[in-house]
Amino acid sequence: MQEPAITSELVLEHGLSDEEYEKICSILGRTPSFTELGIFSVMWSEHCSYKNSILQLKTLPREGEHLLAEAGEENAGLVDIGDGLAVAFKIESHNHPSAVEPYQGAATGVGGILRDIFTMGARPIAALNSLRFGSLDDAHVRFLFRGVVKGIGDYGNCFGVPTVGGEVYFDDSYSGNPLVNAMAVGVVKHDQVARAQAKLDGATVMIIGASTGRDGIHGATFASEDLSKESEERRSNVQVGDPFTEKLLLEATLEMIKVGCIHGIQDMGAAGITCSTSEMAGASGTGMEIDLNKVPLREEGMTPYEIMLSESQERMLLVAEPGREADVVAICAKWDLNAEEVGFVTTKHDKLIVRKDGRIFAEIPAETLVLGGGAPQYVREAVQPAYIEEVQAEKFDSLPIPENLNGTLLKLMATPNITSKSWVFHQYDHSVRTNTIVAPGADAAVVRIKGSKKALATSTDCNGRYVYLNPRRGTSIAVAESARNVVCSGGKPVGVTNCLNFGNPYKPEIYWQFKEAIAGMGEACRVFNTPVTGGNVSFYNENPKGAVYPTPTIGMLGVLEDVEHATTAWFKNDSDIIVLLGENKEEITGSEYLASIHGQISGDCPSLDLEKEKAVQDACLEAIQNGLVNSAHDIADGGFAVALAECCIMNKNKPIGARVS
Amino acid sequence: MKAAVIVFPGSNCDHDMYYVLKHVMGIDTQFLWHKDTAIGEIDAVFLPGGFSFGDYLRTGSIARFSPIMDEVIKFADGGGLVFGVCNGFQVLCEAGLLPGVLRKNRNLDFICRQVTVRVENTATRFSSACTQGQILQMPVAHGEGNYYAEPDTIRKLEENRQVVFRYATVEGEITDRANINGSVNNIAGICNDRGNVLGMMPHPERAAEFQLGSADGKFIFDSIVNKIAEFV
Amino acid sequence: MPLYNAQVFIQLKDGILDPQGKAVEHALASLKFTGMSDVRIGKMIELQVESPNETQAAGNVEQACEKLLANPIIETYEFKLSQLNEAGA
Amino acid sequence: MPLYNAQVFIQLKDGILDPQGKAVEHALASLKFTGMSDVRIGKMIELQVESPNETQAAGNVEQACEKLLANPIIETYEFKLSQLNEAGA
Repeated sequence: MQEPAITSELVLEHGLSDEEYEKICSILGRTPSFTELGIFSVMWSEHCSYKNSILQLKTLPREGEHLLAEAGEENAGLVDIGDGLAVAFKIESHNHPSAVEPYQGAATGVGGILRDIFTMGARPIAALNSLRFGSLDDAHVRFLFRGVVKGIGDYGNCFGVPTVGGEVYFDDSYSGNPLVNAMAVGVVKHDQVARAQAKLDGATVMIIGASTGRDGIHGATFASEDLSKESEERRSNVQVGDPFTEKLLLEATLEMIKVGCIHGIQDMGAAGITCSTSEMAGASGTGMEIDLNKVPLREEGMTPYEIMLSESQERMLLVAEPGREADVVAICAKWDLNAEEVGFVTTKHDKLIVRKDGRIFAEIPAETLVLGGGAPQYVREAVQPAYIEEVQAEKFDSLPIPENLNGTLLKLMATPNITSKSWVFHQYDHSVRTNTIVAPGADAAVVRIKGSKKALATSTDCNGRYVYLNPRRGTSIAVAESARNVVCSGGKPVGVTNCLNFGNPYKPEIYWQFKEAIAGMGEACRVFNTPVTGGNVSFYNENPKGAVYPTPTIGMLGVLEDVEHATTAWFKNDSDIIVLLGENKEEITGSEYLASIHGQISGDCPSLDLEKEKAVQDACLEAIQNGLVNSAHDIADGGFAVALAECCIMNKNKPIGARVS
Repeated sequence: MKAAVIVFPGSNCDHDMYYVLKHVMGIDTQFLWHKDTAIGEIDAVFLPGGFSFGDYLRTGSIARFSPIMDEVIKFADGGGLVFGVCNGFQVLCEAGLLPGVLRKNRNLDFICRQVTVRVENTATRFSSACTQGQILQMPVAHGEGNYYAEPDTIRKLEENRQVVFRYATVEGEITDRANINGSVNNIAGICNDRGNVLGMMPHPERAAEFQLGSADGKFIFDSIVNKIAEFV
Repeated sequence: MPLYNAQVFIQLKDGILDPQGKAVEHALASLKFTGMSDVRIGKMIELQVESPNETQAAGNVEQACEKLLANPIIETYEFKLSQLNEAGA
Repeated sequence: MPLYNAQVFIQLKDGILDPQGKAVEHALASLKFTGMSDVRIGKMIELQVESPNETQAAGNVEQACEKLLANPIIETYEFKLSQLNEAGA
């Protein structure tokens, strides 16, 4: 089989710069084969290498005494919550595939994040999703929105994980480039934690799960280019999710970990076999040799390039404990899954060697492919965009007060960003696994852990407008709000995962937004003592009109020492006293009120005193823990009036009035 | 009393059912794998909710051919108690142990929310601990719960009082608004003519503890335990 | 052994409500497709059948429909067979 | 105005994973239906089209498939038209 010759167009088409190509040649000591070019292009793509973001991400607080895994070291963050239990949690984006095929794009996003959790040995017990779309008046936005909600629901419901929370925002800025961020949370006993390692010389490498097809080839690089017309043509087969096979993969994986026949395991996400083999070997400083003839294929005539880059879903790469290969095959057979030996680990060299029909198609030092190893790392030029000064100068303090305040409040309550999203989350099964204590629609979701008195509170938050108007403080607010939501539900914030949705990093104004946002996130996380345990960066969220709002979605994990502390937001009893914690300032810049009533998205984002915010949150949590509180609600979009109204009407069976002066 | 919960590939409420039977009701409970070919010394078999075989082709259409189902049919014909919830109800219909079929919800979407059902017949092994007309709050979570059967089958079900639960308003009325998925006559749960097999779409195992928002589901599990005690 | 291609068409029995068909009909109207009515959604299952001859192939497909592919309570089925290759090709 | 009956057949493109087809194929094998392979599940949409002539009717159905009935990214479609009654009947 003859591979295409390497030409400069081919290199460019693979998204590699001239310097990067030269670096490849110096690593190999020769020009790369076509398959090797594909492997480097996918591993050094923005999506896998974080090349334009890792140096910034390293400035975030990533240690904490409860952390069992350094951020980025494993597939998901791992936090010790006592009782011999650890919680794995992570959030990831599937924005570009969802813009092309919303149903499958969103479904495979959920599938991917679930695999990141159970590859660590944790059983997923909660899923959330953070979605952003253009305006609902646009028919195409409605098409994307319906497809994404149905895709998330069908996948999560069939897999059997409760979808318990999240958020949906509509703003013209996201039209043409929706944001689909999926989060998952899982629980694992300390002695059942699995690692993505490949340390044992001669250990067998196996692929389990679905067969390999031409799904989503260029998927990884695909997410690293603007979503323009050319990328439309180059779109190859869309990735299709099979939640039924994923459920079998979950049960088989947990069973194998339990009986101890797995040395190391990693899910196949972006860049499929390439990423899992190189990351497992690269992280362990070993080599890996695989034979593509043994990979179960779904289509005929697949080339080594296609097999290595395929993003077929529901597959895992594992290294069996020596001598336990038959156990792996037996357990997979019970669950009707492929389990094929495809190669072995070696400590004699540190290369990833890929063979097909007895011929070597790739021989690359594994470590040079991976993040933290040879993958490039850049700091890009950052320039403050001109709009920042203009918007932050506007005060709007002479705006007329609307005469009909009730009418204004009702109008605000009806805006898509504030109105109840029950018509969305009623399509998600949020009570499967019978752990859901606080269901969707609250500040944060609370799920109990059977066998322990503790419970978990989770929330995803980000106001893209605030971050657009003031990237640093806007991002601090996102962290503060997520922590506040967890606290209002009775949980103590313990860790953050983030999904950083930004435009093209090669544009200095975008990179400035990114740098400022990371700085703001670090400041807030240090004050709230919530280390960043990992997450995902999604650049190139642009559409022909320009970049979407910078949207660093925050996924916050909180722990309730006692599930009885679980608190909901709606008012409970007649003559209960309402207490406002913190100060209500007359700030309307950047608010939903300003946007939907006055049609202005401008002015600086609201002020934030991190120390004060921490004090307010600590006071609220302590009051809850001492049983002084019947309900607690955070004041966010729509401000004080909306927060009060929500507390009155959230409980549909028992709406209740309130009087404040 | 000994109970068994059947696990099909794709069942995802098997752990939930097991937890309620063993830890809430204190019943000696075990799992049965869909490929097993014997039920053993069991008093009551439970078919849990989920997406057996991905609900591909039709909900329950493939699970119904699992080896264990031949045994379940024999067990039911022998008078053993069989209880199917959600996907379990769909499998029982496909297997012919219960009449009718569960079709796509009227609004074509998956629905997960708290509903109220009214107890129509307390003279069954699944509702003896309830009172006539009692209102039970419990969640539904399904995409295909729209019960249908030919008119004369429906007439027989009504005449034999085999309709055990109906979707109702909080006040106990049977209205179209309360009909969450379009089922004929608001049917939420039926039993076979002999009264030893019951299928229902709402999830009593998700409403057996106040901590989850309602404990009404426990009336059904209490009924099952009381009736078994009488027999054993 | 000759190879046949079978196309199985599964439709709702007449008189059975078809909410999906109605929803599509509604959507077509809102997209200004005039004159389109009576929309009914069914399944088409395609498969290949290895069988000594066409009659046996048809018998097999019939059996598959009766046992698994169609639900007799609400669905009817029909199928078409076409030979794919010559015997033993 | 003449009335036509349209049968639209919608299938997944080649190479696109068909989990449902795979599951049915597996079920047929376990039910001892030997020799059945390459199972693919698709949709059949039947509708009636009022149109001055067959060409326009075909054009309308084609448009309906492109805009709504099929998802061009992962599905292909074909359709058959048959006239139901004489003009104005």
